[in-house]
Amino acid sequence: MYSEKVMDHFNNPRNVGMIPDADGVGQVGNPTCGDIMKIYLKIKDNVIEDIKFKTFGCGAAVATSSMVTELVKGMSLDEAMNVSNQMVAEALDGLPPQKMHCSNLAADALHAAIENYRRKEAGK
Amino acid sequence: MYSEKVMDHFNNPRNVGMIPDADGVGQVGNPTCGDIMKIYLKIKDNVIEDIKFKTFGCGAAVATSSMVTELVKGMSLDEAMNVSNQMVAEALDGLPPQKMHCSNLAADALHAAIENYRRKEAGK
Amino acid sequence: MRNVYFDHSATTPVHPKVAEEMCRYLGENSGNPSSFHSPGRIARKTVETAREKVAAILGARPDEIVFTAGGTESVNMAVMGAARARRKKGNHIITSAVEHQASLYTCEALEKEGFTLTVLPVDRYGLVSADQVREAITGQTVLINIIHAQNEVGTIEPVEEIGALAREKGIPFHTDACHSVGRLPVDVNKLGVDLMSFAAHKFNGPLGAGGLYIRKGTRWERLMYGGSQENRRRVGTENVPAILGMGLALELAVADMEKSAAYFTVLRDRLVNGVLSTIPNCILTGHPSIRLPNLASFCFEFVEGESILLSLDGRKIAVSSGSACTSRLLEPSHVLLAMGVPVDVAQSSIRVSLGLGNTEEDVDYFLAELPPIIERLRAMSPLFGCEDEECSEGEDCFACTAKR
Amino acid sequence: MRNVYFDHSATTPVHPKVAEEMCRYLGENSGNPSSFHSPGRIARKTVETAREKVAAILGARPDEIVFTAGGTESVNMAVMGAARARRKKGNHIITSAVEHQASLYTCEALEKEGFTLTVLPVDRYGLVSADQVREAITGQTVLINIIHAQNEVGTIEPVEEIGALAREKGIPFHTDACHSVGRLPVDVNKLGVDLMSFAAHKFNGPLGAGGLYIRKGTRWERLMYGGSQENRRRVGTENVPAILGMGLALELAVADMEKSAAYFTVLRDRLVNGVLSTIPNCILTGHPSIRLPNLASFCFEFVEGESILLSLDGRKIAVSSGSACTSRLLEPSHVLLAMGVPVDVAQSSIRVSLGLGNTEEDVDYFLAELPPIIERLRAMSPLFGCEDEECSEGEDCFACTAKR
Ligand SMILES: Cc1ncc(COP(=O)(O)O)c(C=O)c1O
Ligand SMILES: Cc1ncc(COP(=O)(O)O)c(C=O)c1O
Repeated sequence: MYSEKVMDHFNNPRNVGMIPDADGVGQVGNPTCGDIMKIYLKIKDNVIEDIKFKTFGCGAAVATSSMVTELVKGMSLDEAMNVSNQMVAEALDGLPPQKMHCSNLAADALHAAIENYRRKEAGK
Repeated sequence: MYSEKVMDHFNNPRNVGMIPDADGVGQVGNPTCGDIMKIYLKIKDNVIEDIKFKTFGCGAAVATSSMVTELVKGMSLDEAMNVSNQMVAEALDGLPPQKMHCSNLAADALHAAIENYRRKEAGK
Repeated sequence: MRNVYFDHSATTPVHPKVAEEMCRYLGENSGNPSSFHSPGRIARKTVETAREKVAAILGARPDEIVFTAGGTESVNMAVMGAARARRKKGNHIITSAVEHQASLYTCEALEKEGFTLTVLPVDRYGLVSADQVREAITGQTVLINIIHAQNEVGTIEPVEEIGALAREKGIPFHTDACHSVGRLPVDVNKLGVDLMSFAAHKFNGPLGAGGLYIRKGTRWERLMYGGSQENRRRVGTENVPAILGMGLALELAVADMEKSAAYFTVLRDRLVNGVLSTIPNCILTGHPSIRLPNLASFCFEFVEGESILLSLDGRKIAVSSGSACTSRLLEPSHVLLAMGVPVDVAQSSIRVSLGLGNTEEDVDYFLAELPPIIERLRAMSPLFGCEDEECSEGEDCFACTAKR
Repeated sequence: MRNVYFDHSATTPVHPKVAEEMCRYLGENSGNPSSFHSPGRIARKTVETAREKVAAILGARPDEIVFTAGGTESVNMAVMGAARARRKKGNHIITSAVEHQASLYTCEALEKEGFTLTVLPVDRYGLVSADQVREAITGQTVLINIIHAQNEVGTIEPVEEIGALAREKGIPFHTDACHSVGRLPVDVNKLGVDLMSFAAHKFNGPLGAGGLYIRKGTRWERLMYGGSQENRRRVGTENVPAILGMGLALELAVADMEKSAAYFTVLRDRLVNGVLSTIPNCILTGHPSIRLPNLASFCFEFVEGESILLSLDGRKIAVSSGSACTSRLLEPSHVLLAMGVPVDVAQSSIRVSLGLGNTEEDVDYFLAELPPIIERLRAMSPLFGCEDEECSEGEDCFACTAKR
């Protein structure tokens, strides 16, 4: 069902946790839909210096969350905004079809966190 | 499917053949319905002295024909008229349900032969 | 590492004696039961012997047992066949909110054909009541369709009571007995059912063999057309080795039933007590006592079921999250929702189902492995314990708002 | 006494390698393919590997292959599913007079739902012509349903031509390929079919496994409801060992196809020539050359088929009289009648079908045993040679009036 990479990221998720004084926080999903992904960002000079995630969801949800954090760590915010759910899925050697649309939302959570950061910055 | 008795009568049918100068001949069925049974009788003093059959049909058709000849040989005509298809089937330890109504006509052939004899007698 | 199969409600290993018999048959005979020659007659005899066995065990007549390819086919045949055959008498079907998908979606399909459904609610244990059935009956009711032992939570429905009611009212009654046949004493007359579905692979028989009991005299319409097999009620060359296997498997299951029910009850209770006493925010779903001896189903709040399943699988423990054939994969179990379990809690369900070969050691291994898994997943969950003491997200933080 | 199985068209023995694989699987894994844990994933992989094999062999895409429980189910799904899905477009079905019961009765059932049937006649060899199909097409035609290799007489229908026509007209085309898949090269694109049915037990695979090819994009409605197996096209837990067996059996059959076709052709011709040259009043039915390599079907005038079958069985030779699943047991074959064989002659049919394990010695044994049997039964037949030279029965004596 799941690729080896998915299982690896599920079993050994990278960057799990939260950043207490995060510069940006993004969250997608809600408890009733089955998957919730929350991304915390630490930004320095428009670059993602640190990123952590918390996820409630299936194997795909955990793996995509983990993968997205690994992909974008060190990226500029603009670069990170270009990372799509599709790219995350590909980096994991694909996801089962029924998981593609529902549990592949980690990039959305990332984008929400970046927007949260930008809103806060703009509001400063 | 078939009982051992049916198979015995099918494999070793009693009284196969014809009686050239039969006193009565009875036949039921026709080539299009699948089973034809023909019974030849030799009658003496209202008793079945000899009986032979020819049958075109399935295992049940052959076995019931054989069985009826064995059952009625030596019987009076009145007794023989009381032998029913059901009794023939029972004497064979039963027949498969789908054969009960279609291939269990040997007693009918017998009765036809007796009637044929009686008609001839009456016409004499 | 131990290898623990705790998903016997999804499918069971074939009993070694059954596998042996089937393999022996495969090597020895290859007749079609419809053929009149010796190999055909051996095949026919094999099928009919199995039918007699199954019928005797279930309190039925052999000609009331139809062999099918599995539980789903039996249920479809039962529900569609009984409802459609009474189309002219009425168009109302009574069913429950805790049916297996096979019943649920078949009833929904019949709705599109013009039938109306009453889907009875259940209490928090998943129980339907006979009184509810009584109240739901109208002059148009042509079928009552209630599962016997619920497949996700193990609750046993009051089928006897409903059966008595159905007979009183003269309404045909189907029960999906896929999880009771082979595990509980099941007698079609005691239950008062007119139709009953079961599947061999749920009681250590083979895949590819199911059964449908149709009480003599029940008006019923078939689903498929072809040869004259199974009295034309289920056409197509019979799966002889599978039918042979089903007969033997049921015989073995029934011979051993009391002993194994007692055994599994002990194991299950040990497991349930172990889980509930070591893991906080965990609930046992289904009825606490009116339940299958071999099944326990839990919700572990704040973590999602599949992630528990995969983590246990990493420790070579096979369980299921809800039912194995959940069709709307990402939706929470309709059964748990019907029992009033909140949606987010329903997402966290795990079903543990015991069976042939399981031991106390398996249970203890499970009890040792589960807690750290739940802990690890909860630590990862945005729903569980906000780590930010000065969290400023307010309503947006599920962990802050979630009940602890 | 030799033991000769000459009824491979009814069902075949499972290839020893296939039986071995299935039994190995039975002992090793017991997962449900819908389960996410390791045993479930092994089961899933087993099913999908088989699907890829089968698809590749038939020139299809894996997602175009649906696993079923057998030929009858596939045919029912194909015919009902394709016709009903187009109900709004039209209500006309074209089929032939030489279909298997599964097609025949399914089409008749659809007639009761409001479809109209054109049942195409065949020539004396059992052949339908593409021209007839063309002429039968109306604006209402929603399905063409023509068997590939006829199961009683072995004639191979011009499916390629009909397929080309169907594609030209944009009408979905189903072929019942139960007797061609595994025996002849079959490629869904070369044949131009949109739906195709086949059954493992006809090519030394197990009972309980069938397949339905549904071309991508074909509008189609399912027959049963339940879980999400087979993309919801065929629900119910997959019969994993049987599917595994089907994949392997097809692979073995195809690897060996040319060689075994040549081998069976030689055996069959030896048999046909032997029968025709030693037994008078005997005809070979079906097309003399456009036919299955392994099947020969005869009519032995003046004797009835079942009695030949039983007599041969007494010599441990298994053949069939017509088809194994003749539903209207005592009616003569609709196939032979459609070919213009007189009713009484049709009653005398015997089908000999060769397969795995058959040898020249088997054929010679058959050729030695058959003539005395026919002779004995003819001597018993009231249709054959009236022994009364002065017979006075006239018209009443069938033997006198029958052509000799
Ligand atoms: C041409 C044809 N179609 C369909 C079937 C039905 O297959 P099954 O018996 O596997 O359901 C058969 C075999 O009996 C057949 O010969
Ligand atoms: C209650 C219930 N009914 C029906 C079924 C369907 O059985 P099968 O998968 O054998 O078609 C199952 C098993 O999945 C079940 O649990």
